[in-house]
Amino acid sequence: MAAQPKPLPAHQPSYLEGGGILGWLTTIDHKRVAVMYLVSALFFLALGGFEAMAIRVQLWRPDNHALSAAVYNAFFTMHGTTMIFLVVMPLLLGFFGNFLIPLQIGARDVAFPRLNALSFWLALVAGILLHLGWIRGGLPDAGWFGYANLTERYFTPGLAIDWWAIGLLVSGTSTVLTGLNFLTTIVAMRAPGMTYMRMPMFMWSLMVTSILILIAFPALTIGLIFLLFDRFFGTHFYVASAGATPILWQHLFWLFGHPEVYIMALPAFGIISEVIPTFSRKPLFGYPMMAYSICLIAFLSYGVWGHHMFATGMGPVADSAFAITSMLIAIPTGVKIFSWIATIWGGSLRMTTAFYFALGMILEFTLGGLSGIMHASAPIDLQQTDSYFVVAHFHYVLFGGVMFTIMAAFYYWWPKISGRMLGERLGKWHFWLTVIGFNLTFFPMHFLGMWGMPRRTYTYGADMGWTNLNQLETIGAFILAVAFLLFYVNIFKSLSSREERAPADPWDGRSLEWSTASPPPAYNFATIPQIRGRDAWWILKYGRAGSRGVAAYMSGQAPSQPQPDQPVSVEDIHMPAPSIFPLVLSLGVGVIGLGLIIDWYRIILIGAAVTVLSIVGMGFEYADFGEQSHDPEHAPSSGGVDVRKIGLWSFIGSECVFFASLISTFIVYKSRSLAGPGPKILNIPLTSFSTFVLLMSSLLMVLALAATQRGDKRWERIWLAGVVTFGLIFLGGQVYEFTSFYNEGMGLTTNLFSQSFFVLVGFHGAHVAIGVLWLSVLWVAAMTGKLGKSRALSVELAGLYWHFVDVVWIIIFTLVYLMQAVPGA
Amino acid sequence: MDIFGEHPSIPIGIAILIAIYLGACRAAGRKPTRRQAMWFAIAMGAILFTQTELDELADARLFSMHMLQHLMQTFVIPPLLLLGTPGWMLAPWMLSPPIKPIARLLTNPVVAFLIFSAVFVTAHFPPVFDRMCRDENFHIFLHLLFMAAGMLLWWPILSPVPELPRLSYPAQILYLFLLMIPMTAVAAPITLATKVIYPWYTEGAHGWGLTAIDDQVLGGLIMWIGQGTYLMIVFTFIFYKWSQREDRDVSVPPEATAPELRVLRSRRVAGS
Amino acid sequence: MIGRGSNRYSTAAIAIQVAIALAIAGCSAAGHPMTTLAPKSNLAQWIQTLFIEVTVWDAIILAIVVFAFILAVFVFSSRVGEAAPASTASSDLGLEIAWTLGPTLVLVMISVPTIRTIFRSQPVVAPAGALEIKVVAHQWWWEFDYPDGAKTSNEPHIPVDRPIRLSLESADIIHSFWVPQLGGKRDVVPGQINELTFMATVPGMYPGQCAEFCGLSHANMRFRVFVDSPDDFAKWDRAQLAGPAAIPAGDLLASNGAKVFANSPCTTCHMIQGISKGYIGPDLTHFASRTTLAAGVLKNTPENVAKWIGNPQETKPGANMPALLLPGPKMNALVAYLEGLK
Amino acid sequence: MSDIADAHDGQTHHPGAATYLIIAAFLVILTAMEVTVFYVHALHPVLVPLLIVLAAAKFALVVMFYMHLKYDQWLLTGVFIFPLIIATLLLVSLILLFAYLSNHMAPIG
Repeated sequence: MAAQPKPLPAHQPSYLEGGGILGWLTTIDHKRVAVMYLVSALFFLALGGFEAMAIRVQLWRPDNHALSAAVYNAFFTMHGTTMIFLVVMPLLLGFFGNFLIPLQIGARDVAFPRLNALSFWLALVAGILLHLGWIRGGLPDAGWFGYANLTERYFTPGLAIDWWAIGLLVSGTSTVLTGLNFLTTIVAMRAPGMTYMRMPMFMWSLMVTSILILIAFPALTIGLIFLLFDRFFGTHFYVASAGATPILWQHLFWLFGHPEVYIMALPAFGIISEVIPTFSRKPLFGYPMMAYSICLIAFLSYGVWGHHMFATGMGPVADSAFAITSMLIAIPTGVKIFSWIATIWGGSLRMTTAFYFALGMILEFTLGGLSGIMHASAPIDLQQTDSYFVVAHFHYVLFGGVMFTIMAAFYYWWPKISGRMLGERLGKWHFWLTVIGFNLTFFPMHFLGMWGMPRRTYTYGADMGWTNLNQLETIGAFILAVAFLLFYVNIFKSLSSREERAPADPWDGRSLEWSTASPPPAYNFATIPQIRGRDAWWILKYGRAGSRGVAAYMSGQAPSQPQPDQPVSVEDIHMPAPSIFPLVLSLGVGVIGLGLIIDWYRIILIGAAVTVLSIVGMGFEYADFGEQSHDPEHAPSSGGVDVRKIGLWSFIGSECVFFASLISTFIVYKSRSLAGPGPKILNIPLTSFSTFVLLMSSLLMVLALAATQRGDKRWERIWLAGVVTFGLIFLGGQVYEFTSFYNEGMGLTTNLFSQSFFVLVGFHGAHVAIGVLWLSVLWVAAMTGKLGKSRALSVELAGLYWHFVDVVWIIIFTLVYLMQAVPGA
Repeated sequence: MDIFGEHPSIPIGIAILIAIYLGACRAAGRKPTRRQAMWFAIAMGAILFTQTELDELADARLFSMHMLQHLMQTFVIPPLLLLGTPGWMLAPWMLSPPIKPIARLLTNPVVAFLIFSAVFVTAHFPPVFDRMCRDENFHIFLHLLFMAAGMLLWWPILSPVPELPRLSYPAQILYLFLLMIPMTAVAAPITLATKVIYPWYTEGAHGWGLTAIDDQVLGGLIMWIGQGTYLMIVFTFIFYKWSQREDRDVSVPPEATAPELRVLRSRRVAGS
Repeated sequence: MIGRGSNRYSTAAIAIQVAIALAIAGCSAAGHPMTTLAPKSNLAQWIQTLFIEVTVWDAIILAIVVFAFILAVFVFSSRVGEAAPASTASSDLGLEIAWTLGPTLVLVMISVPTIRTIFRSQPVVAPAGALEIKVVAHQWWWEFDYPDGAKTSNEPHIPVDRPIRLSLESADIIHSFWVPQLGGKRDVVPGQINELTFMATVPGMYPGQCAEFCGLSHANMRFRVFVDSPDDFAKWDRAQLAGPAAIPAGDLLASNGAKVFANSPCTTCHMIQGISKGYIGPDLTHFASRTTLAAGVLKNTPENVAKWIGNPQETKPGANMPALLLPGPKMNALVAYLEGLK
Repeated sequence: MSDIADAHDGQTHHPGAATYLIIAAFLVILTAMEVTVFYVHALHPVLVPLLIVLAAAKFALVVMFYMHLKYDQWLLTGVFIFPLIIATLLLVSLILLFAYLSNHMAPIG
């Protein structure tokens, strides 16, 4: 491209250098975004840890009043919420995922860098919203699971639950955007030659995790939307006296909640599968089965949400089905544990702190997994659920399994991230104190649970015999706190020390990130490597994986000497320009949330204006942005599918679950309407006409796309105008329909039928409205002649969205309108 | 086991199948591989077992065994037959001009999937199913139909004829995944029903001392969890083959000449 | 140095866990009235049996994993710099099939008794001769309604060796009924009737507690189940069916207390048969026959009753009962009256 | 921007207007059939399966032809089908779970 290739300068500035504070605020470099995730997560980790310590102090002795019931409830709620949404997920996905995906697959950045920055800022806004209760309205106090109908305004007045629900909505949006971004990146931007079977296992786990995110979070979103409707608009989605059932929330929540466990655990499995081979100097044992077990765990995780609900009375058949599926998960999990051990077996071990933590994880996680088998057996679960036994179980999984892994990952990748080593001596102290403190804190909980101590109780009686173990646990918690303190000290010391620069490849690593400098330059790789097998960097260093490489290593032969620098032009590396809009947009969203909660419409309007303006702003930045993903060096492994198309299809996939949750709610609730107009009110002739209109708009849409693709500007304008018009007619029909229902006495809150109908059809209508807006923008572009043949993809993307809205209507028309005569199920 | 007892059609049918198999070998002048012959033999054994032993239990008003029988007929026997039949045996007539377009259409994954789903769902519709229980000829017809539809279903996975190709491995997984929808649509309502759906099972004595409703739940579970587990095992095999193929596809260009390798190495040293 | 460190790790972890296990085995169930390990009903017994079965399988798996782990880390591996050649094995089909099939078989062994227990413990219809009791959970106390009209709160009595069928309903939000020695929990869900069926086998007092987080005073929603011999139960039942105990002639304090009660706001929420008709709070007709008050939080002594009436929020934050500010003599009279309601 | 066009031309062979019109005709006919089925009382016993089949057919037509899944890479199909399967299973299982639950509802009021 460039006429005169300028060779790279001898010193390549790392991604951390330059830019100043504004450079960080506007950055869209995946590595900088990752570091910002790290900073916020470490802050929230300290906060969540503080809450945990307060809980342990309160439980030191029976009938203690160090904390009031209200504060205790708020603390255990916020401890769970913080650790899951603001610490573990940001660390695993936002920090390690963001930093390592492009580096491990040999790419310059993620597929949608600005979206990535937006994800971070939204996550931060969510964290702030969740904690605004400190200032006004009190902290959320209904548990991280927020079971309805305790969360109804009648039982929990005040703002706390509003902060919680809106905070989680924003956090969920951010996570879904991340999932979309990661999935697209891993699927489409792998270096040439990196087939699926050659990806590092961490990439496998993140790819599958992203799919999990896309499918799991919509259920939570729907649950929260119902909750907010109940709290703000007086609907009764979870109110038993209106014929509804609070169990609906539990189903929606655990449909999200159980996959969520694997959203946290799978990346951890992936990381362990990176750390162990490196420090055993052996390839990962049973790679295909490891990848497969990740897929299987992910799939099964959708069939097991009911094991959180054995006590709710689902009936013996459902209990059995959920019990068996839950047990099945043990099989792929066992495969992983045995494969890790087999990887160590016969290895040449290097006992670093990272490896210590990985070894610790294997044992501690096994314990958590085994108690999990007990919970899978429904009758046993009935004794153990909501007791301290469960608290022990999931801390062994989430702390023993996931937190240990995060620590291993820190010691392993910190040199790459910061360019400095973490202290090994301090690290060993950190490790041993963690092991002792962790087991002392959580192992006795098994026994407390078996002795009947329930969870989430701020106090207990002296005659129950729980005192001694609780005191032991509190001591353990303090040891654990010291361990974390050492961890922070270690980070601080490593950052403040002037010496000890980390080499590019301190551990003799196996995957691509170790091939570039520590810390890497902003563009990651000067040249995108050609991948020849698993453990790409190992092969580059020692030749093909297997005996040759190890033989070379064992004979003391150093990796081949470096060759003279290949002239690579700086101009050939196109990095996307920074953007302020992700930050501004997130602020706008935050202000909307704030306004919603404190019920001040002017603030909502300001927030909405900022949000819309920054979306428009992002749109105008587009020209710069589009190029990035079409870097010729990125010859995508996916056969030339545009990343935006993959991204949109993933979004559509996610929307499937969104609408499925809405539709099932409608079907479950429609026949339980108590008073007022029921399904008979629906106007079939009108909606048949609407259906016809929408179908025809889809036809016009494909015709418009065909016109754009052949460069026919005249028909492009006409067809696009037609689509917009038909869309507007459809919306008009809906407005007419809603108005006439309202006049016939069916308002939003009239009965279960009306509220689930209005929410379902209303959300579809909102999708149509967004589609109409999107297409109008395209139409304006077409009128001004800016929508040429080269931009056919823009039309195609809008078309895909539009057709999806159409197929959703096909389903709604059948299930909601035509099947009205049929009772639920 | 009295093979020639009630249903002489079964041994006769098996004998005819074997005769055709051997005849085709002779006509082509080729022998199936040892492995193919083994699969074919197992398939014959499976048919015999399904149509005699299981059938007797199913006739004793054991719904669960009837479901097991259907699973065998759709999920076990057809793949075995496809594995046991060499491509050269089928290719001549399947690719002959009048049949080829039909074969192409029927073995198209979408068409095959739809046909199988339609047959399977319709057959478990209460009126149809109940008639099957009462009308022996209709019963035989439906069981043959199951096996035929099963052959179509498994064709895109195990096709022995390259001209009517298999799906790619990931697409195979997706294809079988999709199968869970019609299977669940049939199995779940049966399992979770609180009443006996098919009247035939309430009339007359019930085998094994099960109550009709327990038997129905068991049958539903066999179909639901049984097929799920079975498909899971099949996924494992497909995934394993996929991973092996991707492993084999490695072509190692001479390393010394790869320019990006040199660059990478220099990068690494520059950074350290 | 490094090698020793790892040695220390496994010994430390195992030693701690073994030590705790031994220490805990030392304490018997006696000191733990809410233990799940001392079943006193058929339901709890079934669960206990299943639990032991699964625990044994778990222990076997754990032993295998730990054994393999120790061999891999300490025996069949070398350290960096040592001369032993590193293995490069990266797959072994036989091994992989083995560790897939092994756990599968174990799971089959677990799932069969699991499913049998699920169906056995959730009979569709009540067993013959069962005593059917309606349980209503409130924020934060329990109401028990017997088929013969007897009514009590927080301290139900049931006969031994007779099937009990509880039908659980909620007055407000989701709670969970749990008496560990009598069996697993069952959620109490508004708008839904859940059942719990069991048969107590040993007479005694078994404490229970709400096990689903239900707001501010979730921790203070306790109760006690008394399993009586059939005779004792019949006696208790008869006493509950009778009206309030008459005030002994000449007990001025108590009869003053009765007047205080009748004129107090207590009557709007609490029922004393023949005297007040409130139904929002617990029925007080036989208040003194109960051993505890405030849903099992306080012992039923005159001081505690006074303390409770004077400031319920101190004992049970968020309780719906307002504080009743009475001058000392009136309070004493009220307490004396209530403590006479045997 | 030119590389977008290149990539685009290289990857898709979308059908022409004729195909789109035929599909549209099918869609209209299927919709008409749905509405007809709804108004024919004799068909009401089989209304649910019939409507589901018809809706599924429409769904498949739009997705395969208008959204080009039939012509695009299988990757896109995978990205869409897997969530779709999960969504369907979710719908079915929720309906069944609540059908059981509705037998255990307390009388409202």
